[in-house]
Amino acid sequence: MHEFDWSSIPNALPFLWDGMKISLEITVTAVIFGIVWGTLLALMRLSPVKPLSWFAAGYVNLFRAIPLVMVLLWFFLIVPHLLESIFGFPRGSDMRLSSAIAGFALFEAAYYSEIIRAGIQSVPKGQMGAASALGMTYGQAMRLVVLPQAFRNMVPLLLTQGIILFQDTSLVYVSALADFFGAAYKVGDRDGRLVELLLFAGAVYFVICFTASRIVRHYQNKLKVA
Amino acid sequence: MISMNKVSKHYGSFQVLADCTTQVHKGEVIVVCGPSGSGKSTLIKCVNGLEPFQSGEIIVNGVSVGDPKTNLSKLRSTVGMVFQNFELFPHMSIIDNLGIAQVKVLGRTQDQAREKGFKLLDRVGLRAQAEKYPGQLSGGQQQRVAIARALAMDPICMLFDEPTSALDPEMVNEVLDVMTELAQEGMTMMCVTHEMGFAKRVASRVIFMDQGRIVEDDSKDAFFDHARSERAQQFLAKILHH
Amino acid sequence: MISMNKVSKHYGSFQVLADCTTQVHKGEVIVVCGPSGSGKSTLIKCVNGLEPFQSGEIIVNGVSVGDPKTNLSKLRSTVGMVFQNFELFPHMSIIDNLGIAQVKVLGRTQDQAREKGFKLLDRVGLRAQAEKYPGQLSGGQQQRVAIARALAMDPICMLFDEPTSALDPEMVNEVLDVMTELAQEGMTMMCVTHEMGFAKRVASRVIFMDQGRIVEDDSKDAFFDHARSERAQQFLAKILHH
Amino acid sequence: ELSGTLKKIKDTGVITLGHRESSIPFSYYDDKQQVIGYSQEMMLKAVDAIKADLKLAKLDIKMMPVTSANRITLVQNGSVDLECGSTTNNVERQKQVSFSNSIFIIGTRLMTKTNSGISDFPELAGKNVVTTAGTTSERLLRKMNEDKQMKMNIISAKDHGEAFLTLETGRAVAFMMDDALLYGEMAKAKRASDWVVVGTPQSFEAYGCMLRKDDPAFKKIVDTALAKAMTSGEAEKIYAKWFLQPIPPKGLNLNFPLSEAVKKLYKAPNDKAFE
Amino acid sequence: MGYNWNWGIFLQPTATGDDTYLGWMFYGFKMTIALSLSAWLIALAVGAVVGVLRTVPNKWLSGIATAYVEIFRNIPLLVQLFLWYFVMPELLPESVGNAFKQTNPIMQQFLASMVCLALFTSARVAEQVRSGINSLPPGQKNAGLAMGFTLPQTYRYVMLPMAVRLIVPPLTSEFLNIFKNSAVCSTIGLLELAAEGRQLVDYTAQPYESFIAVTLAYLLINVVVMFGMRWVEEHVRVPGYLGGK
Ligand SMILES: Nc1ncnc2c1ncn2[C@@H]1O[C@H](COP(=O)(O)OP(=O)(O)OP(=O)(O)O)[C@@H](O)[C@H]1O
Ligand SMILES: Nc1ncnc2c1ncn2[C@@H]1O[C@H](COP(=O)(O)OP(=O)(O)OP(=O)(O)O)[C@@H](O)[C@H]1O
Ligand SMILES: [Mg+2]
Ligand SMILES: [Mg+2]
Repeated sequence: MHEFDWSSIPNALPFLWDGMKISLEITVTAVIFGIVWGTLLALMRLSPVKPLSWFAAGYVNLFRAIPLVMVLLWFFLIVPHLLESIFGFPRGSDMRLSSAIAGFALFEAAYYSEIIRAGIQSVPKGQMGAASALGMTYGQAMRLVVLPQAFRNMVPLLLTQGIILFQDTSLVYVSALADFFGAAYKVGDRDGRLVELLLFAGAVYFVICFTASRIVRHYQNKLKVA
Repeated sequence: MISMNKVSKHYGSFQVLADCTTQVHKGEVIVVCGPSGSGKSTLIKCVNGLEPFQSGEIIVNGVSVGDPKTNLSKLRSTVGMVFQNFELFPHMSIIDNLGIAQVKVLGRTQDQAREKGFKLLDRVGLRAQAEKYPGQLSGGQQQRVAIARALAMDPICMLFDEPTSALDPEMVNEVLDVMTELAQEGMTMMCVTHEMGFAKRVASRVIFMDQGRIVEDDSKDAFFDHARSERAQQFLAKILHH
Repeated sequence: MISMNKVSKHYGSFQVLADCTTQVHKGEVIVVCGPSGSGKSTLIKCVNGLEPFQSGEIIVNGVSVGDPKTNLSKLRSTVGMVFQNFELFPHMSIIDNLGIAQVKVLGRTQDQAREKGFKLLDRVGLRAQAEKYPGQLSGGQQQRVAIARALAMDPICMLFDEPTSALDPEMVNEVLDVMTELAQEGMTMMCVTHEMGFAKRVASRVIFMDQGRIVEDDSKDAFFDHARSERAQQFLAKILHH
Repeated sequence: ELSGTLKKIKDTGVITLGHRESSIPFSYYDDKQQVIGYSQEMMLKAVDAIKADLKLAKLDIKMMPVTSANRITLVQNGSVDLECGSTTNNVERQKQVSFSNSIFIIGTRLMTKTNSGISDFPELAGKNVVTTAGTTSERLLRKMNEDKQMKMNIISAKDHGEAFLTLETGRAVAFMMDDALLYGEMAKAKRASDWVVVGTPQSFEAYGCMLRKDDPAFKKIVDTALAKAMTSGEAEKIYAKWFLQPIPPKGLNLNFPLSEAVKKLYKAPNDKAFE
Repeated sequence: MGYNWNWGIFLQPTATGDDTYLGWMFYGFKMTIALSLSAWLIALAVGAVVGVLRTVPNKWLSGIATAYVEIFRNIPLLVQLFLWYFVMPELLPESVGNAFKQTNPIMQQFLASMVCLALFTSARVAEQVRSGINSLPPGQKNAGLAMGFTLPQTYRYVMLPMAVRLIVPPLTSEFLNIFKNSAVCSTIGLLELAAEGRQLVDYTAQPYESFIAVTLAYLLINVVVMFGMRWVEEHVRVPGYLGGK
């Protein structure tokens, strides 16, 4: 059996916490941008204007076909360069965090758009009919009647996707960004205590994600009763 | 008030409505019946433009529904509609359900809308439930709220699409009572329903549809006493038998 | 045949059934009615052990349903049950719906099962649909298949839970006709239904439930002519009024 | 006038340096997450020269960790202006980036358990051997396996740390890598005395700093600064600090004497690749 | 943009002389497919069992199944992979761990990756199976029981056949996910598609060509899987149900 030595964890806690902050920062920003952009994509996808719905379908299918690791690599290594050479965008020098956030946000938007589309479609068609019959325009009906219900139905799924996103932030190690997993790995590597740090990281992720999913479940049950 | 002239509609090659022609005058109560899939819902939804149709003409209060230049939202705000599944907005309280379109469509103030809302809830006997949510009411109560919501827009006529068929038998009458009262006050109404008791009580005319066609369009008495078409007679026999 | 003695059931603190006691003798047709949520479905599901109950006793054909030692599957195979939503198995053709339990539960051969199936389909007038799938039939047809499926097990009695309430009005009678015929042939039946016409025609007794209690348990005539409880009178008034 | 990287640095007042996270003792984090190491100090010499040359009062230094897999792209795409870590200067890489004057010469050798009985490459036949993916050692090892039909099972680990873990947990009998880095890994081990570096060097390789191609002005400043450090004896002091004295994180002394090749380099600095 | 495009790189012999770079990519492609398919079969089998157990009335069985799902869902795949590959052999009894560690390293990497992907995915499959079963009309179970089927028979003949049909579309995306997730396995040194792509960058310093090739390869897999699953979907479609013909 392996001899465990947990002694390097206490000293590394501040560094690990920095990593956790990065994980959370990526998660939160990507969730917000992902939902906003995902909603727009979902509306485009459902819109009767064909080019819009084709664009949205193409976007969603493309992003859902590529491994997230590849997307992150594209965004880290290639996209900034393209932006610079095509549009002459000036770049800050440390693109790791911003490229990771951009990559996650655009990638997750594809998934969020599918969730939201399903949410919109799960609202009974009669609701749109009822809103129209009251004289609301399409926009008013969407905004006042359909989307609020779609979001309410979808909150659990949106949050669950957020939890998945939080787990996936561990993949930013490809850009050597020290998110929580990266930080744990680096500490383990430096101190020759990789096994211990990996176990620790696994436990921390489990506690956070499990708690979060319990909260989502609780909310879901409350919703069911209402 | 409502006049339809040779209205036809199809999905692909399937004919849902074929040459439907009829008139509804002010104060009339028209009951529409017929077997499932015969196009009743579609017909009534064409009246306020919820379903587009391919040919023919519908004039509601002087406005042509099929005309692309018509402001459909505006037209619909003057025609009340009640659905089989109530279609209250589940994320809003009852009083907000009554208020939202008054505020956003008619431009009334929040206070005016609430006042009107309370008055109508009083009328359908649900004032006490104003702050509850639709999910907390029984089906019959929800349908009465839905009627109140339509009335809140001060409609010039009302359309009903099987307003009682999703209800438990016990609750059917509380809704029919509200509708009867409305009819007796002179509201122009078009009701899709199988409640022949209601039809006998308040209908001016009965329209019987089959396979997208208006097969009978008779005065109430003529219809019940001696429906001309065989299909309508069969239908009545089945419906009234038990 | 079926005897219930002080059956009680609750979900948490909510009492669904309270001290329900009644008997059903061979050849009797019992109609169970009552307002929504009064426990009718629960009562009838307790009879074949689909719902467990906490106290009291139910004996079906000499076997105690609540006894943990009872082989419930075996018991259920002798009691036919028909549901509000038909509950045909959508992934099997009609004839397979009738055959599967005969083969897997009763151990009949495929051929025997098909033969029996065709005979019963004939009886409910659906022989021509044998190779179709449930989704391709109308509601009334599906419910008739469901009755045939239950009969294929040669049940000693039949339970019905609102067999017509999910049907279009036009189709109600084709199902009631099959049930009436069954009743007249002497099948022991317990039916939850609001079709009072059916009750008047074939019921031996009517049970009225309210809030989990059996409030009335009368002969048909006694019930319709002078129901004792106020609640039952109110209910009847509402149901029969239109 | 100024162009390329120098202009960018002058305009922004910022230079971005690429570094490694655990290439002990060249470029790695200490336990306060500061970048330290031999290459890092050499790089800072170059940065001082740039600052002086551009006559900047203040030059912001941004540090950016790179991995074996992304370092070239990051230099190419402008995310990193200068990378000094443990990057071998070779002909293929020269097609994509430029290399400064070399800063170190290593030989590729083996690390194994003290009691494993392995003393040189031929004894690896039929065994599991680990190396780090994307390094020249990986290529040499694969080629040797192919040419001499040695039937080794070669494990390519993602980074040096993982490679060492593979060795430490007994999945491989030996770890082939640049000798200096092998000593560095030893410095992290639970018990340094369990491990030895053995074997005839399979190649000698020059480490250089990477910068963008076709930027002679920038390269000249870096080259000159590095050459000055090496010829003036400063480099030797830095060497002594990292290879002959105790270093973080565990205060272990690598005891890695100055090789003839490095001595030669210090006398005559150049940017030639071996091979 | 200061980049030397060289698509011919794929046809050049590799630096170690054993193959062309295209050959490497192809090896990685085959590895990705072998890994994903084998993991998928295990995930389906385990996921179906766990998913069914989650819906049974027995508290112990469903509790165990729930715990299984929660553990495998709430730890990132990357972490699980490291745990399987590096940590698991250390926790096993020494003789077993050593036996594993002495096998061919490609085998070790493949086995660890396969087990990891399979179990990670099985938790998701289990959730789909459970939701498929739960989305059946509740009366179906009662109808099965009422005909005298035992509970296992009811699952076997009534609920599972329909539940499986209902979950074909969500399973399609899990199937796609397993291919994409397999890219993570390059981190323990398994030379699958993404790893070969990265190796190509290391050896040739031609990142754009390599990334584009790898991305296209994943798109190809995606398209094939989607068409395959659509075929399956059509062939299990029940007449008259869910808009089927
Ligand atoms: N979107 C659609 N696409 C194709 N066919 C449709 C569509 N909507 C309705 N139909 C068909 O049009 C016909 C008329 O439908 P409609 O809903 O008007 O019937 P109905 O008389 O209201 O029946 P019910 O009593 O069942 O409500 C039906 O046969 C229906 O299948
Ligand atoms: N699983 C459950 N948990 C909690 N309460 C339940 C559950 N199932 C049923 N009930 C409650 O038990 C009561 C009786 O239900 P039951 O379905 O037997 O009524 P019913 O008389 O058949 O009504 P309906 O006419 O609407 O079918 C209802 O109030 C219902 O809300
Ligand atoms: Mg209709
Ligand atoms: Mg019921």
